[in-house]
Amino acid sequence: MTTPFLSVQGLQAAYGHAQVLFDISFDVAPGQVVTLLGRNGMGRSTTVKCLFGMMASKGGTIRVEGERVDGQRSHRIARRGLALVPEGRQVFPNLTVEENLVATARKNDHAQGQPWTLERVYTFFPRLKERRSNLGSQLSGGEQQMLAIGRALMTNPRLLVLDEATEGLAPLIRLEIWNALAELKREGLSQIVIDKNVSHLLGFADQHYVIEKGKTVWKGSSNELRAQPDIVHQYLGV
Amino acid sequence: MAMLRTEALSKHYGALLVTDAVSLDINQGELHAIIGPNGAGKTTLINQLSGELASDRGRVWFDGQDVTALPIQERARRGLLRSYQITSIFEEFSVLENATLSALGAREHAMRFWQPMLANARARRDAEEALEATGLVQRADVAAGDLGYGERRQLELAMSLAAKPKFLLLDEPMAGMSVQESAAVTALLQRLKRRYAILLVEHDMDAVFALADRISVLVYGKVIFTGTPEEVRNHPEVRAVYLGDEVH
Amino acid sequence: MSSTLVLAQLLNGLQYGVLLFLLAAGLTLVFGIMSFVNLAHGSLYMMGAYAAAVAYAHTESFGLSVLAAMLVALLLGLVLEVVAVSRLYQRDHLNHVLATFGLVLFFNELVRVIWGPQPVFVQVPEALSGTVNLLGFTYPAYRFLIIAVGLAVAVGCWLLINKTRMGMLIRAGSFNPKMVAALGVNIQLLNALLFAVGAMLAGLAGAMAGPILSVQSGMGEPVLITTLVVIVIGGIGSINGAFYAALIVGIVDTLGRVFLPMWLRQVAERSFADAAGPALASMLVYLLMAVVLAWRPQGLFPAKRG
Amino acid sequence: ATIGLMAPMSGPQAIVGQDQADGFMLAVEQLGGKLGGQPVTVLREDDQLKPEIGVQIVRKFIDKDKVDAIVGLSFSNVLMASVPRLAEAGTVALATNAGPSPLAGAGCKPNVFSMAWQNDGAAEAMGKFAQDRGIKRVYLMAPNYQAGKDMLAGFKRFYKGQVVEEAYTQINQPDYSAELAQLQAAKPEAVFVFYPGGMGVNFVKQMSQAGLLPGTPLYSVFTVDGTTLPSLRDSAAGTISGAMWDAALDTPENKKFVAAFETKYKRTPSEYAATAFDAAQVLDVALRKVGGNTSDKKAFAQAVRAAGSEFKSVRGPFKFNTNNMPVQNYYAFDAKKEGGKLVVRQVGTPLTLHADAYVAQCAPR
Amino acid sequence: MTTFNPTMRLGTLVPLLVFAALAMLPFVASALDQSFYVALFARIIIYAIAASALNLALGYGGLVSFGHALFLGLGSYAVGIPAFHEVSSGWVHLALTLLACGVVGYVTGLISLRTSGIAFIMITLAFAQMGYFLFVSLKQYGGDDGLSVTLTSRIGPLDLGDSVTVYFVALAVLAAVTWWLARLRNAPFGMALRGARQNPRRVHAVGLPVIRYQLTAYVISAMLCGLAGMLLANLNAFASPSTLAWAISGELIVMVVIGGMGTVFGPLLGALAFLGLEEVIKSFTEHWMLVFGPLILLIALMRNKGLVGLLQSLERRRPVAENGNSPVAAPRVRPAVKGGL
Ligand SMILES: Nc1ncnc2c1ncn2[C@@H]1O[C@H](COP(=O)(O)OP(=O)(O)OP(=O)(O)O)[C@@H](O)[C@H]1O
Ligand SMILES: Nc1ncnc2c1ncn2[C@@H]1O[C@H](COP(=O)(O)OP(=O)(O)OP(=O)(O)O)[C@@H](O)[C@H]1O
Ligand SMILES: [Mg+2]
Ligand SMILES: [Mg+2]
Repeated sequence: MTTPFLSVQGLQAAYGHAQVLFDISFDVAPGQVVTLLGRNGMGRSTTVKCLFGMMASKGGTIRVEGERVDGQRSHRIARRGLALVPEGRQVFPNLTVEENLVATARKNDHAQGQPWTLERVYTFFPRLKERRSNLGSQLSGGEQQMLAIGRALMTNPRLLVLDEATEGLAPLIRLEIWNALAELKREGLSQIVIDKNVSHLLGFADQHYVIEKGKTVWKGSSNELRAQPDIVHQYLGV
Repeated sequence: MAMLRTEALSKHYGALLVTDAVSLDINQGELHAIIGPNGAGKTTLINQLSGELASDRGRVWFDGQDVTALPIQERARRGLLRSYQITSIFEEFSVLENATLSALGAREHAMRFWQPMLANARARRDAEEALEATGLVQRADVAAGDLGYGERRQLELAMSLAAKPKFLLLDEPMAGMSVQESAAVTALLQRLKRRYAILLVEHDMDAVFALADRISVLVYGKVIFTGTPEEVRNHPEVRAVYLGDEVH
Repeated sequence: MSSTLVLAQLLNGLQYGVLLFLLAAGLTLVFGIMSFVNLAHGSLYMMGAYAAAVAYAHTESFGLSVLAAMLVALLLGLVLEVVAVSRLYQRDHLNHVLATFGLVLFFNELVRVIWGPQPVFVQVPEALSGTVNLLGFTYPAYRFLIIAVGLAVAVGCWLLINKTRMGMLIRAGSFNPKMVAALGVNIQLLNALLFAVGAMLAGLAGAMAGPILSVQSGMGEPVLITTLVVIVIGGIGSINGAFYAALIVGIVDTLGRVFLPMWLRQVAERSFADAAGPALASMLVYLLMAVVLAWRPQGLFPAKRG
Repeated sequence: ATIGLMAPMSGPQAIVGQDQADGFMLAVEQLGGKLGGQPVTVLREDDQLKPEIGVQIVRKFIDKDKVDAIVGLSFSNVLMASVPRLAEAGTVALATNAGPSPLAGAGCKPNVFSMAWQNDGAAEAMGKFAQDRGIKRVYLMAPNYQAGKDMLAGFKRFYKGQVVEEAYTQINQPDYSAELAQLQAAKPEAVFVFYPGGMGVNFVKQMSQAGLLPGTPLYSVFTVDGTTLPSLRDSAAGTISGAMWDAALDTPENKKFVAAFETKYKRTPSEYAATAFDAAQVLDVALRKVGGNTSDKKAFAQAVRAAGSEFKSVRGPFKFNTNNMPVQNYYAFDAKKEGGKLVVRQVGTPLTLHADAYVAQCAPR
Repeated sequence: MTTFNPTMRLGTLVPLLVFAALAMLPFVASALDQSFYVALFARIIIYAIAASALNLALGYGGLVSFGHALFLGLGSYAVGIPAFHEVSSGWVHLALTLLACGVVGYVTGLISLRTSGIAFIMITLAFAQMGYFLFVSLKQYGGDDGLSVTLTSRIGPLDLGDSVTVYFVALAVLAAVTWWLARLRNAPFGMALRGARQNPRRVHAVGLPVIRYQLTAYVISAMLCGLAGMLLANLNAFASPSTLAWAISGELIVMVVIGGMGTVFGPLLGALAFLGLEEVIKSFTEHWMLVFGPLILLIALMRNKGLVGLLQSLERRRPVAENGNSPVAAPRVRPAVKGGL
């Protein structure tokens, strides 16, 4: 097996004195789509924050293409090809839609597939094109989510991390997002997806990790997960 | 008699007509869902109903009275409460304090300068009931700012419930909740349903179809259809603009 | 009252406005885009003026002295940013006020220790020491240089904020720096650069003001307040707003100073007019601000962008 | 003996405090570190030009340090705020920078002296001087506060010609171009202003840059002096200042004082240094009179009053009036460019042994 | 509340000890024949009252008033002007103070509260500056030179002309204000006000008219600040326009922030630290600002919220979340301050 693009081992983290991550370990191979599953408050978003250096980890290692990145500053990590669609969208409220998209846009020679441009994002989300000169704060919830995804794609990433990927999106758009993510996967883009819609994730993700109280407690492929409904029930409550 | 009635409500931002002559009738004890594509104007409509946003045209009747001109706090006092799509809580306060302030504000004033708020037995009981209902009791003493994302959504709902409303405007209460928590909220709403009239905006179709008595479909400001879940599910235009083939 | 005198006073108002804008420009950058309240802007202005004075005395070249002032202020800005300011962006404005208030005290005393409490001497550049006759009034030629520099700065700042990606990124960063960084931008570096540019503009203003104003410890504070007034009237973060507001404040203040006491003398008793006229004139700018804000809380020309 | 010295040591007027402290210490040093034959401790305090801080310091001097006398006392506002406490305690106080009219008149106090001037004195001298020079049309300007109004009133008390305009400007106004345009339009024969400190630097610089100096003579008080000349330099050419002292004053005592000050501090002293220098000398004589014993505060105050006529002032003749204000000469000094250098010269003595206008209102005690 | 409780938090204990020490101070000072300290600390206590008043608007309500010196000044002149006209009744002074500050606070508050953020800071500054220029130009009342208060306030048997009397009156006022603010913090009004700072939209949605609460807080704050001004004029026997200068407003803010915004004891500790440090450093060097300035900067840079926050963090508390109920709890997140953003 080749070295994974991203490898997380024994990650620990805390808010102040309250430790919330105890032992998180997972790998993302190039081109692979990985999900982090779990109920609310189990530490998935915290893991993402550590990944992007937005929060200091207390222990464990994070490697991108074999090189340690934990402890590095956010922008350095991002420049290795990681892009984030954060929980709660966090679009820039004081920038217009178009400025949100171009402000952090970046070319990336290592990225697979067709490069992302303003035009391509607008074809992907026509709604954004209509609202291009509106401020981020003036968008509807769903439009903000589209903008957050578009903004991440504009950095031409090699690994896209989506926290609550389809939150607040209408079913039809949700479907389009799933199709788009599948398309991106075909182009070879690695992804980490966090979403409550397990049935859809089963459809296109390669590996699943279940996180419970700050620990990875289960890992397996979609088929393995389907074969073990008790896991789904025990940890995800479905 | 309709608990909440709107007549040709409209709102525009510049050239963009966000809600366009929306007329609704929601009865006592009914759970009425509004669905529609992103940016259709659902949140805007809720803002108009709650009084946060002044309408350009149209009227709103609540509980038999014309409330079109009343500000948000007046509507809240009459029992028209809302929750926010983007979580809006008091981060410095404990969970219990959040709920208690909400319980207090809706029914009384807060021009009291001496006794602690939590000593208000009535408000506190209402708050605790709401926390119970939303499953936040164990977290009552935690600062709201320390809550995880999903728990914040729960608190958002608890604050509306604590106010003992007659009518609830819920803007995507399940967004960001895991499947388990969503199911819990669905069950909760199921229980609340007959007690309050509820207007629910939600993209989680499982919840909407399980809960709604009637559904209105809002597309770019216009209500294109209102009907029972069954009718909506099979409406070809609704499928085309909103549902896709997700729901079979 | 002759009409030429009115015209002359309008010109005076304009020119005072441009001088105010020169100061407001750097403050708007830092305040409007980075959302950092920098009371020490006045101190950077003072340091610029002193640097220019020292450089002028040594090199006898006005151009070099301006350059020196800008350089000194730029470096000082960088140091301040790295040592203190960068740790404060994410805190609320009060902490900014507190920290920079401390810096103001420090710099005022520092200047006094180094150069003494006396105002220092700065001369007008030889080539511009003459006067220009306009409408029968003699104007110092140097003032026209101030106007030219002010206009150039206005154009430059407008381009920087509205037309460059740096402007966008910094605006985004003022709200959510973590997110900007997570998208691969070294926001710390950008912030430091912008803060330093703001400081440099303060230095430039100090160097330009040196020859006409008294260069001494504490010279920054009175102007700082007027400058804040300008920014708020104009609409925070809007460089156009700052420009128009500077001109408005300049003209209102100038005309008020001159004509208000005169007008009062015509409608009221002389002794009352003599007491109330100047008092009212000194309140005028604040009155203007209060009226503007009560009427338009976001200022006259708010930045379109949040 | 213990002396409390309070002056603005920080803020825009710090130079005034600095000069007072230096002038006082120079005298103490020349007296061998002693006053009235007693080793002296001088406690320096910065009032920041804030009345409230001033009162606190005065309290501290009186209650905690139990000083024998207080000198300095800052500007009129700080002095006036301190007067109630000073009167209550009876401690001798020598103001070296102010002599506000209430203190000269009905509000005079037996233990509070001005070693400097009654505030109007210099302006009265300029009014007299302008009158004597036969100037017909004068344009008056001052900042809009009490001292400014007093100065213009003082000028008008002795000037009988036409006052073209009496313009008041804002305190700490930086830019005067509008006022200068008005001034130019009025075409006066001369201008009289009172702009202390940085305001003076701004005003004189801008007037000079507008080409109005030296063409239109500028009469002024507390505007072009030892504190501002170093930063004005050539811009001051064409100004005439009224004062009870200037470094250019040609008396043997003064020559000695200026030389000593320049040697020690490497700068030219201002009138504030001179008054403080004199204050130390008065205290020296007075302390000697009471044999170093200041416990009888009334007696010590009387000794100070008497000492005023005995010591040798650097400003020429001096004595205290019944209201404890100085009776002294006021001179006119002229700044001109000669051979590429600015030269200040005494050009007249408009008022000799001048007593202020308020002394009659001071009830004799 | 004053009984010693071994589990009492440091953040509460230290201020209570400070109070106790302040109550003893005049006795000690007179025993040591150092009555000057009474006046010095009286001034500190008066500033602590003003800072506490500001804290109500600023710390609880998030209303960054850069113009509270206006009320300090109004209070001073409410003593000075009647005294000038030979009215020495303390009741008249008090009534005048409360009336003037109440009315001016109401009117300026009504206008100022239309704005928010920096605009609020600046418009309050504008009103204070107007007040400053007004009093400077009141020639009859001393103008720029200020006004000596020859007749100090007499309230019943108390004559505030005596510094020990002023001291104890001020201390009593401070204690009462502090106690009330401690109660208020968790009372419905305090909660609504603090809620409005964090999330005004939600307070509205909950059914409470935000502006009414903010305006009430602003007016009460103005009146309390006026009370401090009244005491100050008595202590100094002087009323001066310099009390209205913008720097004084700034210093009040600094005191509140140094002490710990929105905390109960913060203003007291802040006033003590600010004025006390100033005195101490000044006694070492004339260039005290060279030390004092960076010190303020350092305090601003410290992560924890002011001195109260520092005391709290000294306790190495258990890793439980702050439940916001303790009277000294400091806010933990960047608040959306009116005037803060
Ligand atoms: N800013 C914070 N301060 C303190 N505690 C926090 C903070 N954010 C999250 N937590 C706590 O950390 C734990 C993990 O939170 P995290 O956001 O990582 O969960 P999650 O798995 O993403 O769940 P969710 O579905 O709710 O987003 C939760 O128990 C939460 O209470
Ligand atoms: N202040 C504003 N200025 C301009 N346009 C606005 C403003 N607020 C909202 N809009 C626009 O109005 C439209 C309706 O927004 P609204 O938030 O009501 O949508 P929604 O139906 O709630 O969508 P979602 O399901 O995505 O939350 C959107 O296109 C949005 O961009
Ligand atoms: Mg999460
Ligand atoms: Mg919405």
